[in-house]
Amino acid sequence: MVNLNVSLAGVALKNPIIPASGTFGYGREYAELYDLDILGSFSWKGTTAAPRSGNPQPRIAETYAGMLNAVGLQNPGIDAVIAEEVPNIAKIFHGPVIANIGGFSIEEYAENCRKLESVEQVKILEVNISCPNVHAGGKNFGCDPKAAAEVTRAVKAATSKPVFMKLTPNVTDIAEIARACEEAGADGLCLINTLLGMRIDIKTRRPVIANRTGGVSGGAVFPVALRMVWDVYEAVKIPIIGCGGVSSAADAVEMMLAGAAAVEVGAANLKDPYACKNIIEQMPALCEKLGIENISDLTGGAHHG
Amino acid sequence: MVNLNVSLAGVALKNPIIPASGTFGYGREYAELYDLDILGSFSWKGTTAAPRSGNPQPRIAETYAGMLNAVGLQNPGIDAVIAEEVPNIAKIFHGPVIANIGGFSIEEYAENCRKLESVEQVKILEVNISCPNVHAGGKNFGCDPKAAAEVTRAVKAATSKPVFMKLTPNVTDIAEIARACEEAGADGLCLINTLLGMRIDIKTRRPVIANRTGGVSGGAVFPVALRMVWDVYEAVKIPIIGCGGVSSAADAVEMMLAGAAAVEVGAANLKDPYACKNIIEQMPALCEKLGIENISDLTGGAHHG
Amino acid sequence: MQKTIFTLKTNREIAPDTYEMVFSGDTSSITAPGQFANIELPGRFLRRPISISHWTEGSMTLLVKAVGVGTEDLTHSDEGTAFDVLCGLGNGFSVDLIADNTPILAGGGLGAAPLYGVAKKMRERGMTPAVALGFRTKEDAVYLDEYAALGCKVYVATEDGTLGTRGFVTDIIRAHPEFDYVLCCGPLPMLKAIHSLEQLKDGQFSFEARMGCGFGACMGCTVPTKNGGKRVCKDGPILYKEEIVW
Amino acid sequence: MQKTIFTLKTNREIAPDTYEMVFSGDTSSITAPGQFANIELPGRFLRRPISISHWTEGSMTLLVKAVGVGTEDLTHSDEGTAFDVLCGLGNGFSVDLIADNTPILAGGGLGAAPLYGVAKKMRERGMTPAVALGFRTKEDAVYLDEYAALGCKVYVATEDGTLGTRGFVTDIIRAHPEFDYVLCCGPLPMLKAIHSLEQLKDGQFSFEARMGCGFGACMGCTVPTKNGGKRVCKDGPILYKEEIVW
Repeated sequence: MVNLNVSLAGVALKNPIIPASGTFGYGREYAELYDLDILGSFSWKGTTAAPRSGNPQPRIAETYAGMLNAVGLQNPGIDAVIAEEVPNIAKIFHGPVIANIGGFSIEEYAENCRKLESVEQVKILEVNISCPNVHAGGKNFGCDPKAAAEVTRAVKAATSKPVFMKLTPNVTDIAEIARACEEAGADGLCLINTLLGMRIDIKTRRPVIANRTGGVSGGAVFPVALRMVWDVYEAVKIPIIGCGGVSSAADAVEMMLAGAAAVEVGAANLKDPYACKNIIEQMPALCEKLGIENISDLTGGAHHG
Repeated sequence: MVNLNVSLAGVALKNPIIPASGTFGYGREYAELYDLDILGSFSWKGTTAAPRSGNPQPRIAETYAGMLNAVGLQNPGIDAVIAEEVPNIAKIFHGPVIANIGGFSIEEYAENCRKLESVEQVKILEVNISCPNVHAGGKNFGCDPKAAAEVTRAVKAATSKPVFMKLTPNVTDIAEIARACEEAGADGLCLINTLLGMRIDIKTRRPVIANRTGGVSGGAVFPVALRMVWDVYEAVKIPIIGCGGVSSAADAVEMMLAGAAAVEVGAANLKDPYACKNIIEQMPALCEKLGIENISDLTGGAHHG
Repeated sequence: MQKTIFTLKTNREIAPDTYEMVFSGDTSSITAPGQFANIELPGRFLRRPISISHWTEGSMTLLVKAVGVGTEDLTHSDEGTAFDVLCGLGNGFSVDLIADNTPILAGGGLGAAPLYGVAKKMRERGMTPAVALGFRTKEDAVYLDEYAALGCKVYVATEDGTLGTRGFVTDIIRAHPEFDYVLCCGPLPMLKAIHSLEQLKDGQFSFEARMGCGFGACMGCTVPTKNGGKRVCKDGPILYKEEIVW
Repeated sequence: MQKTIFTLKTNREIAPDTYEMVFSGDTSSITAPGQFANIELPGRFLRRPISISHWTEGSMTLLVKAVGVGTEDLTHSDEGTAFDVLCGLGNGFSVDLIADNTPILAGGGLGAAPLYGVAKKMRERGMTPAVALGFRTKEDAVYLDEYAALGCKVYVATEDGTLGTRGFVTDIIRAHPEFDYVLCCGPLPMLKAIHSLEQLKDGQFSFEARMGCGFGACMGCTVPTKNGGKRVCKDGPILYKEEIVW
């Protein structure tokens, strides 16, 4: 009997499999397909202070073993989410919810987190710092250790919930950003966000995506995500949620061996809406085959020995 | 009748298709399979001052839509290449050769280029700055604009041949590195080198690659390479050789529309040794279908209009 | 929505690069004409959303034009090939809502496909569908015989006049002021032109978009409407005249 | 080397997870036993290098064990499936070089496969091959009947003693001091153990490595030897006793 329980900064998860933010909405669509209570958690769609209508069409393009997206943080805004989505989540999922938070200023990040303080189901705040800082010429918070640390400090001061900073892979040294977040008080990290990419339509000779660039996700990014999780695991002590191209139970195990305490599954949900369900159902057999009694023992397993 | 001619810093190529360094050796293996004179050029294996035996086994791993390699710059050294490979290249390829040069110090880069000054067939020097600087704690030259510029200046002072700096994608802002190289006198740029990645064997719980990390190549990296070529095209005036995951004639056209004057084909050669031959043979029909008379008109075509 | 396996039974080229593909499988998830199937293709990451033309209990017919790498793979598949399909996606056309109106079904190119499913539903209710079909040229015309056999009143327009009236479906609709309601599917310019016809009180418009998932999760296909952003895959593909913004 | 299409004719499980796969196709590029075929698999980037057991003008036989995702795909392929194959890769065993010696063919596990091709060549030259085959246990044993039918002198060892002598192929060789030359294929520890046997003047050792290309271009499989780095795919897979470094 394999024990799939894991813990993220004191939050107990029945298993390490978590649908990644932006691929699972607020759970409604998947709740029509399967019982969400099999999930360790789920990370809701990146939510900002004001409602956002997102980017113009097209927002999606295909790549080799992956996809590009430029949805542009479309979301109803934190107040509407608390008023309309949170009560519905209470009906469809009874485990710990990860609230993914976006922002365009340090104040906005803090305010969004403050508003979630009283929301019981939200057990972890996942702060997406792959957003442009409107007060710094649109420079991405996640590309600068100082800015990343500032956001971390501001958010920590605004909430009592565990704070996980979600890091962008589009940097020279992700371990440096990770250390800055840890020193600023982050309770954990989530990586990687999408790789910046683009496609061009050779007939129209224009970028396929209206926003020109988008984020690459899917299996294509898996080896890059794995390398970054490894590097960050070596650099910090706080728990890591591994994310990026995980498509199978074996991928999830590999991600944990690299240093992840839990694993987010993203684009795979879009290709197969049952991806997380399948991974969770296949995990016990795979663990037995690999001689694993407690899945949490896998975390960082490739570093020691 | 489609005109496939392109020019790289004054060097005329009969077509824009170039096998990428590290996937074509010094031409010997492919010369057994097809007439290399159909190629626009070829970029020989990264060559250093001293012979290098490279990394321990294993050096190769598979990824989704790509592969990891950590060959470790195995090469016979510049003197042996000039003595043994150059005369053989004269027999198997009569077009302009791109000499890919590695180095672990600024002096080594300069010296390697100096030694090639008198080698007639070598028309372009491709300087791989994704190497650790032994005089700077192994920090990668290509990750620091100052170091990249220093190498560029040193190499330019040592040769009269056009110098193309080959950039690593593992940076926060590749355009900044590109500008630094241009200001230091580079005649052109080649991008991208491989994305840093890794894989772990879930049975042995150890990294698959003995070197732990390796470079990801193949279709998986194509959208990232395309985005970086676009960004660099916007940042500099010098010609760009686009490289990264190109596997078809359509991919090559897409890379040129993003800003590439010529295109290197890498991992695709390893999967199909005839990849470059097929792309070159399919290119005229594709260009006609797209209404292209001069393929060089494609360069940067997605930026204007 | 249902995730299920469909097997390609017959694959017939009915116009240049245009194929009528009949699949056998469980169609119980299809509840209305105008819904679509999202088909997984070997070696491609994204599924390909294809509008369902018509269906029976055990079979589903799609009209597919090879316009890109994915649809080329699909249309060149051998009979007997099994596909992983998300079926019965989207809201589909509502036949109930046309009751008190004089409707015309207006299709451009392969827009003829889902409207055929609408026509079948209308016949089952004893209505005689009027159908306006527009094509670039005569050889692109599809399903004319099928609509006729169903007992529809069919008007045809081609841009080059090689078949029916020279012009567009909008010309046909304008020529028949009695039509005050439209159910349409086709290229965006055609939908826009139809939307601007003053004789139409209301109508149902089928939209296309690049989709990430096809079942409403990724927001990849959201378009603005007067009632806020709507997901073409889940809130659509059918949008209603009064809510559409161009 | 030749890039060509091979079609799976028969696929037979001859031991747990171990399949004898017979392909039809142009084998003209195969020049020696011990060469390998590099097989492209749908949805996998890297080809899978598989040692050729034996071949005729129009057919090639491989023994394949399902040990990873690629070999699982391959061994579960249906008869009639076509594969893109780079064939006739590597140097292969040299039967000429054994002329003046008393050779033994030593195989561990599926190492029995390429040595069967060697045995066939030796028989063609009127020699009677002596073959030592080692397996983990009885049920893993393959090709014993085939070697016997060929008229070979076959010695078998199993680690658990369920078949033949309990132990390893090295025990068999030691028990027969007359053997002064070896052609061997099997896991690295076995090759290493054989290499250390003093009774052997010389020998040919077949190596494995993770390969990028399989035809000598990428240097992915280079191993150090006394004569410098050698590419297992192109300079090997057969290395000679005196050049090998462990």
